[in-house]
Amino acid sequence: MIDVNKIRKDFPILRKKVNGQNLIYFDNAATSQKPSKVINSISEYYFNYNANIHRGVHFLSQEATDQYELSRKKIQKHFNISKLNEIIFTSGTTHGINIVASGYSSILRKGDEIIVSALEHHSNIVPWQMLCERTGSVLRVIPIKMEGSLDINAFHKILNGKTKLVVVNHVSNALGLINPIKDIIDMAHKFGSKVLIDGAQSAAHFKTDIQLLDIDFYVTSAHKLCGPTGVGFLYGKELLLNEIPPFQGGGEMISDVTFQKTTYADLPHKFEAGTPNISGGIAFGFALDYLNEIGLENIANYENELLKYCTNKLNEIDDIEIYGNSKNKIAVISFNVKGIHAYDIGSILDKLGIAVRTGQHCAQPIMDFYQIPGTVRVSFSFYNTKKEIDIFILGLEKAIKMLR
Amino acid sequence: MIDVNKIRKDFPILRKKVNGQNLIYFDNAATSQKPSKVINSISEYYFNYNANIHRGVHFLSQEATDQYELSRKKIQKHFNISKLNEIIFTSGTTHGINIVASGYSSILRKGDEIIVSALEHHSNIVPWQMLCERTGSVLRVIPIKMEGSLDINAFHKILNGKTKLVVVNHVSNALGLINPIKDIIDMAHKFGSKVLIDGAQSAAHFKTDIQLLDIDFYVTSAHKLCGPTGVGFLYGKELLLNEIPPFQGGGEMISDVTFQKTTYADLPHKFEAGTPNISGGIAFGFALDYLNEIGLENIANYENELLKYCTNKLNEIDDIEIYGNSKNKIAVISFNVKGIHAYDIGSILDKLGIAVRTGQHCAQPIMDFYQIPGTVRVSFSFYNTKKEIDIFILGLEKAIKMLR
Amino acid sequence: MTINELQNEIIEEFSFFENWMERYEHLIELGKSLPLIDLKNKTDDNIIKGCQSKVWMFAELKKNKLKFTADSDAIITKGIIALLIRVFSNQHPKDILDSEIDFIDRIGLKEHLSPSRANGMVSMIKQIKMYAIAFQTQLN
Amino acid sequence: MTINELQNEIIEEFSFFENWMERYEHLIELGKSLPLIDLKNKTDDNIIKGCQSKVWMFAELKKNKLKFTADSDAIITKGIIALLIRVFSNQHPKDILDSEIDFIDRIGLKEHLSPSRANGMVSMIKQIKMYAIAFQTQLN
Ligand SMILES: Cc1ncc(COP(=O)(O)O)c(C=O)c1O
Ligand SMILES: Cc1ncc(COP(=O)(O)O)c(C=O)c1O
Repeated sequence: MIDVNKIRKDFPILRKKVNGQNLIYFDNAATSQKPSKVINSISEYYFNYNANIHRGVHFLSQEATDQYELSRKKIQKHFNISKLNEIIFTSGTTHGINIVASGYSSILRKGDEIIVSALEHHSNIVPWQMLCERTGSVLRVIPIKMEGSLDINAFHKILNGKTKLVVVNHVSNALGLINPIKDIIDMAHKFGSKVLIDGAQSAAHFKTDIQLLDIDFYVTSAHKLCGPTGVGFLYGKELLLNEIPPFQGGGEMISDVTFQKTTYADLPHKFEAGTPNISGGIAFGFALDYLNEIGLENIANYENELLKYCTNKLNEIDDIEIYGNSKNKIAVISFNVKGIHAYDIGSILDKLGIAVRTGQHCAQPIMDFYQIPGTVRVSFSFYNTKKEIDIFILGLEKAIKMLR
Repeated sequence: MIDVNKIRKDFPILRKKVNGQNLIYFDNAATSQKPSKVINSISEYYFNYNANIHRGVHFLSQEATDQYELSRKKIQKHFNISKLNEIIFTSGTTHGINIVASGYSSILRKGDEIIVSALEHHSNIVPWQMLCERTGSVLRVIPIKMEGSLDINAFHKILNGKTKLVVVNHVSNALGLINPIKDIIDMAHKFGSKVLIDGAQSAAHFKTDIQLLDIDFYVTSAHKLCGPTGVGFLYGKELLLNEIPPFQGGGEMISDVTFQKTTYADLPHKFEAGTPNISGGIAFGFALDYLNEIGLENIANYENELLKYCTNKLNEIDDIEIYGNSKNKIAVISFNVKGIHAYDIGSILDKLGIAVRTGQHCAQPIMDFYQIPGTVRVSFSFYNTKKEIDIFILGLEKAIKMLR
Repeated sequence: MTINELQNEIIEEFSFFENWMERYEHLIELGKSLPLIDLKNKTDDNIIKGCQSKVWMFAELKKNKLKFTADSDAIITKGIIALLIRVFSNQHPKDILDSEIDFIDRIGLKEHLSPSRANGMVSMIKQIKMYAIAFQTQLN
Repeated sequence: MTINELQNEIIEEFSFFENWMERYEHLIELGKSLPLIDLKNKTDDNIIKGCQSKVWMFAELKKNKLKFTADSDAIITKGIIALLIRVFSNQHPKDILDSEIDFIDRIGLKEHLSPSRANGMVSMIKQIKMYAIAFQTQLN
């Protein structure tokens, strides 16, 4: 179980005052806060062993390289990845998706199909639209049902022999729903299609076993899971990564350069052009350590309690509409109050020190589906408390009163 | 003038012991060390106002956005850039070059020409080779003269009406030579060609006035100039940036997304897909502040003294060959000792606590030109001292004795 | 009244409030009493891009002065609009272009100037000045 | 001698050195006395990729045992090669595959195992094992 008071000590920012009030941070789906351990690992790197990696024969470069590569190993272990060279450090989820989308330019033919869900973040829509434009492939969309979950029957119908790629998030950032990716993967594989899973919203909340699920491509960002900004990773099966061309040219990613001919380096370097976010990569490993110390099962259980608690309280308020109702949900609640704009509620809550997100959450198709301009989204982490939820509910009631 | 003892206090890593010896860090061209102020600005961000930027209505998001955008303003001022939206945050020089190289796919036609210098870093060669392969354009090379400087006469000869882009670094990382970019730009503009300047090696050592030089595209990395890893910027003239398509799809870079049609956001967001390296962007601004406090002229003068001092000392040693002799040089010395492999020298120096770089320095064409497998490269920063150079020279002599 | 006099009037008006709640309550009141925009001007063409809430803004020239009408789907945004219209409407385009706006910060609403608000207020002021430029050219 | 015995011999040999300088001097001596590789085997095909210094390595099977010859343009690398050849040459492919190499760390040369050395030694050991796999298959 989780000792939340003890955990909160690891996050000094939670003691901050905002607009004269105690900060209540319910915007975890946008980015999580970071424990001191992770923050200090960054300073530690710069104060003690900052150097450029991979090519230096000197001590600092060795130490930095060893630590950076250690993070790759931690990722391998955490996500149960078969080979180290299947892990590509990226600058984040968006970058990872773009590596694959760009690479598939050389694989897709006119008339091939890509299936994307209607629940995706823009980062997992736009690159595929761009890919379709380049290649003449067709983008097909898995629709959602009124309660927000994917219409799996419809998915079965659009899946066919021309489908080359299915892309879907493990958890939707706008609604928090967990998608049945195991079913989706198995079904897609039957048709010979590959599957890319966007793990940006899931990795902080439960463990993903990449081999067990037989995922072809996987992406996530460190900043959503207690790690720093500007770093993430792309996983791809070795065979598949070998099939696609590099995304960027540069140092590190080549084995031989002449003006006549350049040959690319082996995985993972082929996709890691240029000096990477070294401090970020190292701190990413520390973030995984931290999550594992607490235990992702404990985190899931605790966050689920918060979810239930808050959902019940919200349902007691008049005119609240919650979008995305399902048992398979992480601790995210997206809602509106009838007749009041989400932006207004967010603004008043902010004055009360409560950070929530308002708007489309980079998922305009979902908003279009519900025909709403946006929602108020509260998203919890394991360092949040029921007491904070109580204060949020009071604040929300106050906001409603002011805005009516 | 520079008070180097005072300055060294800003860099705690310089007090480190390596292999039992005081660290002497002469690998600044690979990456610079960071002053406490910069390192602390990162912790400060995470401890005090970490949040995702640009879309949040809450206080933390506002504070983070304001600070991040303040960095953009600092870059604008430092490099004398006309408009804020001409500055694109990148993950580094390599990323910036790739944005332009990828974008030019839609501009170049078969038979168009790109001119690149023989002095370039792989990051400024490979993306153009990839571009030429995609478009059928032709890559032409400005050769170098025996002493390492560009053959400007030869440049005049290959420049012609088909030249669409000239790409050249301001300073070569392998040799440290400063290229006559003003002449190159003026000449290229006469033929209607655009020019991309790779400022990775120059920005830490002298000031660059982008408007004065009339640069079309400029790229650099923060980690080379006392800033953090994983961040840099691309400058492009507004008109030119508007002409090229976005490099990556994702959040932030769109204004409207439906499955039918997506419209891209205005500059700079069009090129800034996904959650950026927020802490890195902010710390980049602090790094510029720090450099400006010391003053880039002071830095250049002092480093030039170190360069002269070390060059003279090296010339006293038998069988030393220095590559790249020119008055227009930053404080970088690339050399070999006859009959001894650079790697061997680097290994022994490392044991003495002295960090130098050995190898090809991601500039294989230069090594091919000199028909050498690599060089030993020492590169100085304003926190290095003559005393360190003395110790290095003693170490080098010791290494030579051991290795002969 | 001149733009500056109007700014000062607003600053004085807000100086009586003791805390953010009173300020916001007033802002909401202003939003509620914002005159309706003519429906025929509430078109997609008149939407200001980059705001989290939708903002429609329309301008027309009457007796050499600019008249603004606007609307939003968010009430706080409407309050902000009401303030901007009070300051800028019925002014000569040239005066609008020459004006320096500082009242927002001084009445304790500076959070609305942050780029993280997706530029709501900044975009509105920009749009107002664009209208002024357009009509100014027309006048010359 | 078995691979393990050879490793132990090297560890003992290096244990007499008091500091890195003596170790490196010894390594350099070993490098200098490395038997020449047959010129016809010093081909581009036999270059091991990913090392900062060039490394050529050739293997042949003699009486069911693997015989390695190698060279490098860097003397310290040659010293490392000399050690590796001493341990691995004249061993049965199966024994090479089964072996666990730990002497490098234990003689104070662990910096050569870091990936930042562009994998020099790691690549060499990998290559040796690749040869062993290839010839092992041939033997079966
Ligand atoms: C001249 C030059 N260009 C480009 C680069 C690549 O920079 P980065 O690795 O930060 O992307 C470097 C860095 O070594 C460089 O020295
Ligand atoms: C589901 C989902 N996919 C992709 C992204 C993009 O991640 P990043 O901005 O870190 O690249 C996000 C982040 O908001 C997300 O929630």
